[in-house]
Amino acid sequence: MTFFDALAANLLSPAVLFFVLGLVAALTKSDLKFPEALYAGLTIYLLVAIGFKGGVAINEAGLGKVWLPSLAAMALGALIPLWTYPLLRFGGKFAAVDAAAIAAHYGSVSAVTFIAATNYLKAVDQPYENYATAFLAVMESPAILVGVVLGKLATSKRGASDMTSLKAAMHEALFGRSIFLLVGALVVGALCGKRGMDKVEPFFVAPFQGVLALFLLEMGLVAGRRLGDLRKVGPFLLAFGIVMPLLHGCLGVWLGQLTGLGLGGATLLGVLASSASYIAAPAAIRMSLPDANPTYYLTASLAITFPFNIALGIPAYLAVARWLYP
Amino acid sequence: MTFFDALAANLLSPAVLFFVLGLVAALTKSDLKFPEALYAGLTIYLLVAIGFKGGVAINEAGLGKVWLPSLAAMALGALIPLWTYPLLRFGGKFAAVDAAAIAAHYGSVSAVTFIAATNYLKAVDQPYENYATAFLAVMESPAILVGVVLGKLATSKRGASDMTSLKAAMHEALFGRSIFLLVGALVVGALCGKRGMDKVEPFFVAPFQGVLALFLLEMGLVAGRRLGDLRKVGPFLLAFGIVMPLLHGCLGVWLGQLTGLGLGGATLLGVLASSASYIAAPAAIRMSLPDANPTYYLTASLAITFPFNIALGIPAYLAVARWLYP
Amino acid sequence: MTFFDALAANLLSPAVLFFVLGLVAALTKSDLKFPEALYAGLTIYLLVAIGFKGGVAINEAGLGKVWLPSLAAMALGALIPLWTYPLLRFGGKFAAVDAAAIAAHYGSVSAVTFIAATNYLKAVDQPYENYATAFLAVMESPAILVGVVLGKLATSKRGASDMTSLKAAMHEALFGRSIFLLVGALVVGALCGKRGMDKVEPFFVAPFQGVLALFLLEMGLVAGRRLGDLRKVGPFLLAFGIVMPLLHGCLGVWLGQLTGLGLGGATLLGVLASSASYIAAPAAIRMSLPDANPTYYLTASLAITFPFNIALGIPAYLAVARWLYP
Amino acid sequence: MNTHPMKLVTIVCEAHARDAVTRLLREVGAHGWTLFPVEGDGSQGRRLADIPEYANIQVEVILKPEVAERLLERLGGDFFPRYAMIAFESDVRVLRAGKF
Amino acid sequence: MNTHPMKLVTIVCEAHARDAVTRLLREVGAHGWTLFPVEGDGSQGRRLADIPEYANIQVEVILKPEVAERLLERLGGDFFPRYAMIAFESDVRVLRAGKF
Amino acid sequence: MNTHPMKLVTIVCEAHARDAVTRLLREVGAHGWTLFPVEGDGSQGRRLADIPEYANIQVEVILKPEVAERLLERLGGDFFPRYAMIAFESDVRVLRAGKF
Ligand SMILES: Nc1ncnc2c1ncn2[C@@H]1O[C@H](COP(=O)(O)O)[C@@H](O)[C@H]1O
Ligand SMILES: Nc1ncnc2c1ncn2[C@@H]1O[C@H](COP(=O)(O)O)[C@@H](O)[C@H]1O
Ligand SMILES: Nc1ncnc2c1ncn2[C@@H]1O[C@H](COP(=O)(O)O)[C@@H](O)[C@H]1O
Ligand code: NA
Ligand code: NA
Ligand code: NA
Repeated sequence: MTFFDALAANLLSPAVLFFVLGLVAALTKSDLKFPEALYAGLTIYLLVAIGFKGGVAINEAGLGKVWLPSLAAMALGALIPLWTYPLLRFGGKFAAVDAAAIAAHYGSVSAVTFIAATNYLKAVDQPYENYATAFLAVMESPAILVGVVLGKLATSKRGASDMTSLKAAMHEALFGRSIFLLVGALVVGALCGKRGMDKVEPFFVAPFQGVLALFLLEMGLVAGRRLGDLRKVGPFLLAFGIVMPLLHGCLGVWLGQLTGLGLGGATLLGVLASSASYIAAPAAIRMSLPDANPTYYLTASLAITFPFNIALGIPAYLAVARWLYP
Repeated sequence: MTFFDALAANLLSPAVLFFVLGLVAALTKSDLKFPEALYAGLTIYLLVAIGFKGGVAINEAGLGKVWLPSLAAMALGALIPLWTYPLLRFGGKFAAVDAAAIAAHYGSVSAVTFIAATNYLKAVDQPYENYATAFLAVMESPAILVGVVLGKLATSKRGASDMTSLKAAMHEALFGRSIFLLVGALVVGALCGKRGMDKVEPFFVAPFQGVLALFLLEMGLVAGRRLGDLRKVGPFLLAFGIVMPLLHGCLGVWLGQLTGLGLGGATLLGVLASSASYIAAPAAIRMSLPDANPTYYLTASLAITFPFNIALGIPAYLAVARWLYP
Repeated sequence: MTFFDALAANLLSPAVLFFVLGLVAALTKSDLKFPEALYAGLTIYLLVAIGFKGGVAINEAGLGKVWLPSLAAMALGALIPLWTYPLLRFGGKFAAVDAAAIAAHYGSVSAVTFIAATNYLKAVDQPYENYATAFLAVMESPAILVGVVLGKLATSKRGASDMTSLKAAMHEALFGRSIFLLVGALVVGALCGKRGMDKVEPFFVAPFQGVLALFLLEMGLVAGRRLGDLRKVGPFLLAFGIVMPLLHGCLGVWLGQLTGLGLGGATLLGVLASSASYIAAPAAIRMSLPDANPTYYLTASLAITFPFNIALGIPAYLAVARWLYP
Repeated sequence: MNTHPMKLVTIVCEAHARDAVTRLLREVGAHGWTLFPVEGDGSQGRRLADIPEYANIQVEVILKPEVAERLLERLGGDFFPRYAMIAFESDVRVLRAGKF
Repeated sequence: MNTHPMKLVTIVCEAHARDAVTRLLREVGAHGWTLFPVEGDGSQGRRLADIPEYANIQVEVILKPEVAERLLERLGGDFFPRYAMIAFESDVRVLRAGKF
Repeated sequence: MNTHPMKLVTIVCEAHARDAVTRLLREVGAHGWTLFPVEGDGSQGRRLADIPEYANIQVEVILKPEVAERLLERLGGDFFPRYAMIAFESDVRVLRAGKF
């Protein structure tokens, strides 16, 4: 399969087409809207399903195989802000607090992008390590903490209130809704193993791809509403939101190979590295770096990097992995 | 299978029985209630599923087969108000604006009735053209526009504000939530084809009938709450709400045969012609003919024609088709 | 399989582990929350599915087999308050109105506990009579009425307003949301029979265990928020909430054997007898015995008996049944 | 625009009281009401908006002053002892006084 | 704290009127609004909050007194004949008057 | 019926501020609060009620006048610079003054 076949397979998949449909709905100002409870229900389902499946996979593979690439994933997440911050600060001329906030978002990860990537790998019959969900779980928080610390150091009016807001960010990053569900379901899956999976498979596995397609329709709506802000963020951030994911994606794939992952697992680590958070990171940053401008970090992660990865990035990282692996 | 067997098969199906249960809940004033988000979730699911399935069917059958009956369906929808309006105006002595509003509802269609009919055909093993969803998609809007124009002409205080409200009705009829979802999913399905269907089948196809049963429970509740208004609408509208669907149903079946549809497809076209809108049309009419009394059009379409079709109409149109087809 | 194997099978099932995860979320004050519409949607699904399945089973088994154990179940529910009331009143030194309220909760039943038990029986390959759902349906109300009458007699300021509140409790107990759905779906299932089941099986049966697991996550959250009240209720109620279920469980199993149920059905009758209501009973009691303190009855049924049964009680009643049956 | 002084009575209470409250409103002579699903915290603890049966509602009703008086009377007498509830009154000016 | 007197206009209406109402708010010069999904009962019958298309909403908007006057004028003239709706005004004191 | 004058403070803000606001209410001495999920439009753009993390809330709290003063003080000083938010105060009369 050539890269263009792989790309076409992605662009013509129900998941991506429903995402585009959502974008269209937002751009044509249709009154289509998912109620909050439906959004919450879909999110809970997707996180629990992916977490549970990952846990069962860990149970079967054994922790021995999982710990090294997990550690690498965590390190990568924590390090990404260290070069994106100066790039934004001095290359992009962003205020320190904005640079730190954006850096935190790009070090952290997007669960939906990861889920869409597993979906894609399944569609092109590329096997992957199911326990890769563990990398998703450990990569969400570290970059947020690093980003917050960078932002605090830069604004440098440290004090008591600063420590509380750092603690709040830490609590949000470690115990927030999404990370809790993901890690919790992972542990439940690891405890249940295959026997538990047999019971819940018709709910958590069989309809998964369809639910994801429906959810991406909603995410298209959400991302589409941000497209209007593209004009406000300037060309630097636009380029940043496409080039950095590509670089981080390659870095992630390479690190995956280095730590012994197969072709599929390395692709997923690339996807994680390249993706930017738009749920967990904004929540934590809003609380601990309130002076950072949400238009920058939300538009970059939600309206640039997220659609780019869904449509083009994912097949690209797979192509990179295929090229790297003998 | 005789007509009475077919009728019994319908009346004892989970879908119809749950609809009746909803009616009972409304009549006994049980505190059973579906939250708005659940209603919205079920609607989104049903419209996307039926649209996607229809799109895949178009992809497989080719547009060549679909365009002629679709055009016929559109024409039928647009024409129905032209005879229902004078009938209501002069036969039923309704005010011009009320007659126009009711005519718009009966020219337009009810997606839930259509879905229940496909369900019924499957239950009695009657094959049908899956691309019939395209007729549903094109029949929703034309009658609404015709009805609004009729109402405006009749009230004849034309002017600038009139044009805006006509434009608002048009926008509502063409870009409203339900038509957008249906047409959007149809296009997505047509682009994906069979390969896309394979991925999402366990979510969009397998559980469909069960979801429909649950949704009809809610629709029974909604229709049941309107039953109290039956006294207010008078015997003419009561008869209208049963006789006209029967006539339109026969007309639709006959037109289906004329334009080359099979027995199942013709039945579905009959169902569409006979059904009356209670979501898209009320929304558009409320905005562009605000003087029309909702008690008339909602009670007729929701509390008379909808239950009649669900219980008796659908098997009747199939019987008509069986009688027409050699 | 020994009792300890059976216990382990329960404790390591997805359903119980997700329940524990919910408890953990509540105790660690995670911001995880199920929106009300999601809770309502899950409840409607579970009640309709279990009711429908039970109705189909009645259709197949015939009423002849069902009526005797159903009558026994009803009687047991009505009688339980007659000994729990004096025990709480004089043993536990509770105020009359509180004793009556708690007694009503323990005579009534918890649908979720019942559903979890059927789930468990399936997991350990223990067949059971599917029509046992009928016992669930008839056991919900009687104890509530007995409890309310006990409370009214004790407070003895009888009068007109008393009769209205008794009537309100009766209406709530007989036509409340949950009982209506359960009985309604039971009737629908009994009318449809096997043929109806075939159509909706992929929605109402296949994903059931997974949906239950997700729902128990939410119930863990709800129960967990009440754990803080354990300190307020005193050691007597704590012991009551564990010992009485065990006694009632044995009584239920024995009564099941007496009325001709198989091992599985008797276990389920035990589960019903042992379980305490936390939805229907609180609603009715709040209206008709408003002076009763919710902290007592809610904490006992929701934070003590419910988790106890989910984790330990269910396997224990099965063990009792295995010991009783030759 | 011509506006007319009326009273707005606001009631926040547990969802269990819903039917009793709306019945009372009809009894004292209200011509309508508006109801909000809410979350709350108060002397009887936190009320999250997750289980419908354990939830909280707010009811707002516009009334003529003398009817508002009667409503508050009844709330204070019959309802406060039974339900977790607060109630308060404020002054508003409505369009179309005839409706209320 | 320095507070500034403003008018709070509250509109309760059928959900169909939503776009028309928010457009009107912008036209008369409001800088923002807050919208609640509500249930209601009134002269045009009960409005449950289940089907979005048949539902009820409440819109609250804070305005300078002269803008509030203009809004009520328009509501009474153009909207009351068309939609199931009530509207009322009350006095509030805001922080940061510049926002409104 | 005996009613007692109190202040009703209303805060509309982004959902992210939720915990900070309820903590502040406790600190200044409120005995309860009521929270509404809302949609809104304002200087910081439209807030739809779809993603919980990007949503809007309204919090209403009844307070003694001096406590209300303290609350507004804190809101204006610490919160307005950090969060998308408006706040206003009005006069109400409550039943059972002891609760507030
Ligand atoms: N001071 C207050 N301000 C606003 N709402 C309150 C206040 N106190 C109580 N409430 C509301 O009234 C409900 C019942 O109050 P309580 O009976 O004190 O638990 C609470 O759940 C809150 O929604
Ligand atoms: N007296 C009232 N107090 C509070 N809300 C009202 C009142 N009358 C009407 N409403 C609200 O306004 C909506 C429309 O009123 P109506 O046009 O009378 O049906 C109702 O659904 C209620 O939500
Ligand atoms: N003039 C206004 N009237 C009513 N609500 C407003 C007004 N301005 C802002 N709001 C509410 O306050 C929130 C935050 O306002 P802002 O910081 O201006 O975006 C908005 O999302 C609205 O819900
Ligand atoms: Na990343
Ligand atoms: Na029609
Ligand atoms: Na019991």
